[in-house]
Amino acid sequence: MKALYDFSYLTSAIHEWLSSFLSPNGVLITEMILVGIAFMLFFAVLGLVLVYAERKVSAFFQQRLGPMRVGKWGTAQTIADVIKLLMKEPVINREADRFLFNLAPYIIMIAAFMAMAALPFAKGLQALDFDIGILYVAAVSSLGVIGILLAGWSSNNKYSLIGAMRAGAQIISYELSVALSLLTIVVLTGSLQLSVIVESQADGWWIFKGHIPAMIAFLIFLIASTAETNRGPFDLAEAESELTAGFHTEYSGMKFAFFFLAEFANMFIVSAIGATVFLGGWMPLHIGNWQGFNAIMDYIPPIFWFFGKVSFMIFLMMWFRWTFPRLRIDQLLTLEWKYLLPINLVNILVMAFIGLVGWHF
Amino acid sequence: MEETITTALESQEYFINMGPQHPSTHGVLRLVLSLDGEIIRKVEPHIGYIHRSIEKMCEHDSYQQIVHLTDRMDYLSCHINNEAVCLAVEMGLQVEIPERVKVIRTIIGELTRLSSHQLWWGVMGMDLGAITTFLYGFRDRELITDIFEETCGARLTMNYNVPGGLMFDIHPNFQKRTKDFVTYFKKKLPEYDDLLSNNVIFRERTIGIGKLSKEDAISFGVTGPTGRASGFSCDVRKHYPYSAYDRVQFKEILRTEGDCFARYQCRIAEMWESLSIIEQLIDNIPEGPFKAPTKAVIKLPKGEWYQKVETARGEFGVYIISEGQKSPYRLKFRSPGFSNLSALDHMARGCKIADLVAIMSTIDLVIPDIDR
Amino acid sequence: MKSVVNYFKEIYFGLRSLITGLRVTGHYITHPKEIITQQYPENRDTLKMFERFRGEVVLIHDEKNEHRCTGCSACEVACPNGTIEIIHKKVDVDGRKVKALDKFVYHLQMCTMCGLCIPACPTDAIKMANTFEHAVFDRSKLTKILNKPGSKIMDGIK
Amino acid sequence: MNNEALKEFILQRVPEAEISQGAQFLQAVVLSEKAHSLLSELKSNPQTSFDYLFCLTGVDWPQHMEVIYHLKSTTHNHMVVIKSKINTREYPQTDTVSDIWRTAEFHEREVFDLYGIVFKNHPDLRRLLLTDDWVGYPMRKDYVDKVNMIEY
Repeated sequence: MKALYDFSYLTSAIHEWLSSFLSPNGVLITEMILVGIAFMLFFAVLGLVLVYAERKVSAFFQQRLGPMRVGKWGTAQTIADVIKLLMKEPVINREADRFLFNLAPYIIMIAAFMAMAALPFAKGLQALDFDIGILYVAAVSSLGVIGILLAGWSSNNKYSLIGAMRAGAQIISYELSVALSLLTIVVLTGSLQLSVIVESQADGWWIFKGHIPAMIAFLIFLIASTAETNRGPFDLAEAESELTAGFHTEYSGMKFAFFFLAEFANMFIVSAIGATVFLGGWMPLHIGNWQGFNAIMDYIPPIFWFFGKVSFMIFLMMWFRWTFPRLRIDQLLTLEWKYLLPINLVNILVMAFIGLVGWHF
Repeated sequence: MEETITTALESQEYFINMGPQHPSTHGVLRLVLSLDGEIIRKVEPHIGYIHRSIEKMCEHDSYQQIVHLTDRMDYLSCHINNEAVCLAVEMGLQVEIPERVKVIRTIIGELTRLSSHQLWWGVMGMDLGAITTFLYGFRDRELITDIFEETCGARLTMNYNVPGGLMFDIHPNFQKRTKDFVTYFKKKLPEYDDLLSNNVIFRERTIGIGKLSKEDAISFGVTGPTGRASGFSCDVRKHYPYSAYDRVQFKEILRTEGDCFARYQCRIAEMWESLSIIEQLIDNIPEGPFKAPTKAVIKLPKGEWYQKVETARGEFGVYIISEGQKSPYRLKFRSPGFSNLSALDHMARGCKIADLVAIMSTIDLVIPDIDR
Repeated sequence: MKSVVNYFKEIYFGLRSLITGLRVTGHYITHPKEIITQQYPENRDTLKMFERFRGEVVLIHDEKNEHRCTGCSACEVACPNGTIEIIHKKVDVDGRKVKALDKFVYHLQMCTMCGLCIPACPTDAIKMANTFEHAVFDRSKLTKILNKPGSKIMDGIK
Repeated sequence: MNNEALKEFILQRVPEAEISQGAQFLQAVVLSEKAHSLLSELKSNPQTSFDYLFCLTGVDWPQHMEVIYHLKSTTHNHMVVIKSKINTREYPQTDTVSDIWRTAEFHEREVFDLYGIVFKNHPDLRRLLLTDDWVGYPMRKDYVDKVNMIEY
C-alpha cells in the first residue's frame, strides 16, 4: 500500500539490496541499466497504448468504431501493427545520405528518452531530479528537431525537405512560447526543480492558485506544445494532403515506426510537463478547507493522479487534432510571433506583479 | 545567352511533381510545380492518366450504350451526365418526354448534386487537414446513395436514364426516404458551418486565396460554383432550363469575391437550394408513364445537337453530330472539369503549396471527368 | 486604440469559432449510439441488399430446371462491353432445324452492371441478382455459363 | 442580336461563309484562313462580344477537317457556331484562338492530340491526354490500333 503512494520506499529498498552485494560503482551502473530498461519498457507500452487510444478516440469523434478485429475491441491491433512494421522491408532511397538517414530516427528517440528522465511520475518516482528541471526538459525536447531536419535532408526528397524546413521553423518558434508559459508559473514557484514545483502545489494546483494569468499561460502552453509536437492542427511538417508525409516520406518499416513512436512519446512528455507545472503533477485535487473531500482524494494513489492528468491533456490534444483544419506555414508563424509571444510576455509581467503583491492563492 | 544563364543560376526555382499519386490531387492528376521556396511560380497540369477515349468508344456504340459510359466520366454527378446524353438524343428524336420523367430526373439530379457537394465538403476539409469532416461528409452522403440504390439499382454508376425516359419507375419508398433525408440533412447542414465555414483557421486558409476575376472566369470557361463565385452567371438550370427546372423556384448563387471561400460558400448555399428544389418537387410527382415509347434501335436523323446541363462541377455539354446511323458520327463531351482545370495555373501563381491544395479542392476536380 | 480592440476581438471570435467546432466533435464522442459503422462480414446474416441492386446477371431457372432463353442474342447486342456471349446450337423441332441456346456465357469481369440487357430481353429470361461478393482468386472463374447443365427452354417460349 | 443580324454580321466580314440555321444555333462554315480574324472580330466587337467559348472540338470528315467553335456572349446572351474548315487531312493547320479565349489553350491541345490539327502560334502545343511518344491521332476515322481497339 505504501509503495503505491510513495515510491521512494521501493527505490531505496532496491538500492539497499543492491548495495549489500555490489560496490558503490557497481550499484550505480546496475541502477542505470535498470532505469534504462524500465524506460524502454515504458516507452514501448506507451507507444502501444497511445496508438490504440488515438485510433479509438479518432474513431469515436468520427462516428466510427475504430479497430475491432484483432483482440477484444481491437486491443491487440497495435501489436499486429508492430509486427507488420517489423517485417517490412527497410527501403532506402538510392541517392539518400545513408548514414544520416539511418541516424535521424535515433536522434529523435534519444531526445524523447532524455526528456522522459526528468519527469516526476509519482512521489519518489523520478530518474533525475535536477534543480533546473524545467530548463533541462525545455532544452532537450527541442533536440528532436535536429532529427527531423536530418531526416528531411538526407532523404533526398523535396517533399521531405520542405517538411523538415517547416518543422525547423515551427519548433524553434514555438519553443519560445512553451518556455515562456512555463516561466509564468516559475515566477510563482521560485524554483525550476520539478519536484519542488509539484510539492508547492500541495494546497492547490497552480492553474487555480494563479487564476487568470495562469489559465492564459495554460492555454498558450496547450497551443504551443501541440505545435511543438507536430500534431494537428499544426502538423505542417507531415501535412499529408500537401507533402504526402513530409519529413518521413521515404522512411519505411521500423524506422518509420520510430518516428511514429517519437511523436506519441513527445505528446506524452509535453502533456506530462503541462500536468506537472499547471495541474499539480501527482498531487491530488485539494480544495481549500474541505477536509473530508481532501482526505478522499488522498486515497487515490499519486501515480493515478499523474496519469489521469496526462491522459486528460493528451485527450485535449487529440480533440484538437480531429476537429481543426491545418494552418498554413506563414499563419503558423504569425500566430506565434503576433499573438502568443506578446500575450505571453505581458502575461509574465502580470504574473510577476501578482506574485509580488501576493494576489494569488 | 549569358543573361539566361545568370538568371537560371540566380533563380531559386525548383520543380516538384505533385501526383499522379498524391493524396490531394483526388485521382491521377499530375501537376508539375515550379517552386521558389514554398511559393508557386507555375503549375503545369499533366492529364490523361485515365484517358479511356470515351468519345471514340461512343462512335461505335448505340445511343443507349453511350449513356452508361457517361457514368464513368464525372462519377459524382453521373445521373446528370446521363441526363445530358438522353436530353440530346431526345432532342434529336423530337420525342415528347412524360412529365413524370422530367420531375423524377430533376429530383434525382438534385440529389446527385447534393451527394457530390457533400463529398466535396468532406474532401475539402480533409485537404485542409480536418480529417473528421471527411467522415461526416460521407456519413450524410451514404443516405443519398441508399436512395439511389433502392431506386436505381446502384450506388455510384446508376445508369438510370435511357433515351426517352427512365429505366424503371421510382421505388415506392423513394418519396418517403427522400423526405426523411431532407429533414435529416437540414439539421446536419448547420454542423458543416460550425466545423468549417465559421472556423477561424479555415477562413484564414481560404479567404483571399486563389482569386479569379469574372473576366478570367469567362475567358477560361470556368463554370459551375467555381465560376459563379467569381460572378459569372452561368447556371444552365436558370439560363436554359431543362427537365423540370422551369417550374421550381431557386436562386442562382452568385458571389463576386472569386476566392476559395466564395467558392466554398457557393457550394454550401447550393446545397440549401438543392434541398428546396427537392422539397418543391417531391410531393408533386405527376402520374404517368416512366418512359416515352422509343424504338429498340435508335437512329438519329442527320444533324447536330448540343445539350448542356448543370452538373455539380459546372456546365456539361454533349455535342452529337449524327450522319443518320445508329451510332453518332462524332460525339464531344464538354466536361466542366477540363475547363476549370485550365484556370488552375492562373489561380495558383504566387500562392503557397498549402494554398494550391485549397484551390484544387475548391475547384472540385474529378479526374475521370477531365480525362474522359 | 481601435487596432488594439480589433486585436482582442480577433482573438475572442477566433477562440469562439474553435470552441463551436470542438462542440460538434465533442457531441459525437459523447454519443456513441450515433456510431454508424457496419461491421461487414459479421453482419452478413442481417445484411440485406435492396431488391433492385444490380450485382450480376443470372438466367432464371424454375424448379423444373427450365429457363426462358430462346437464344435470340438481343442481350448480346444490347451489351456495351461484350460481356454476354450466346453460343447457339441447332435443334430439331418438328423436323426443322431451329436455332436454340447452347451456352449462355457471361463474363462477369467485363460487366459494368449497366442493366441494359434486362429490358432488351424479349422473354424476360434474365435478371439482375443481388449478390455482390464476387471476389475470386482466378480471373477465369469469373467467366460463367449461366444456363445450368441439362436445363432446357420452357414450353411455349418463342 | 438575333440570328438574322448575326448572319449579316458574319457575311459582311466573310462573304463566302456558308451559313445555315441548325437545330439550335446559327452555324457558319468558314475557311480556316479566315477563321481567326472572324473569331477575333466576334469577340472584340461590342455588338457581338462573344466572350465565352464553351466548346471547341475537331471533327474528321472524309475529305476535310473541321474545328468547331461554340460561342456565347454573356452580355447579349446569343450563341453562334463557327466551323473552321481545313481542306486537307494530310497536315491540317489553322490559327490558334488561345489569344482570344484562354480556355482554348487546353481545348486546342486536346484537338491536336486526338486529331493532329496543328494550331499555329499556340503557346504550348504538346500532346495533352496521350503520352508524348504516341504515334498517330486516335480520333481520326482511319486510325487503327490492332491491340487496343475491338473491331466492330
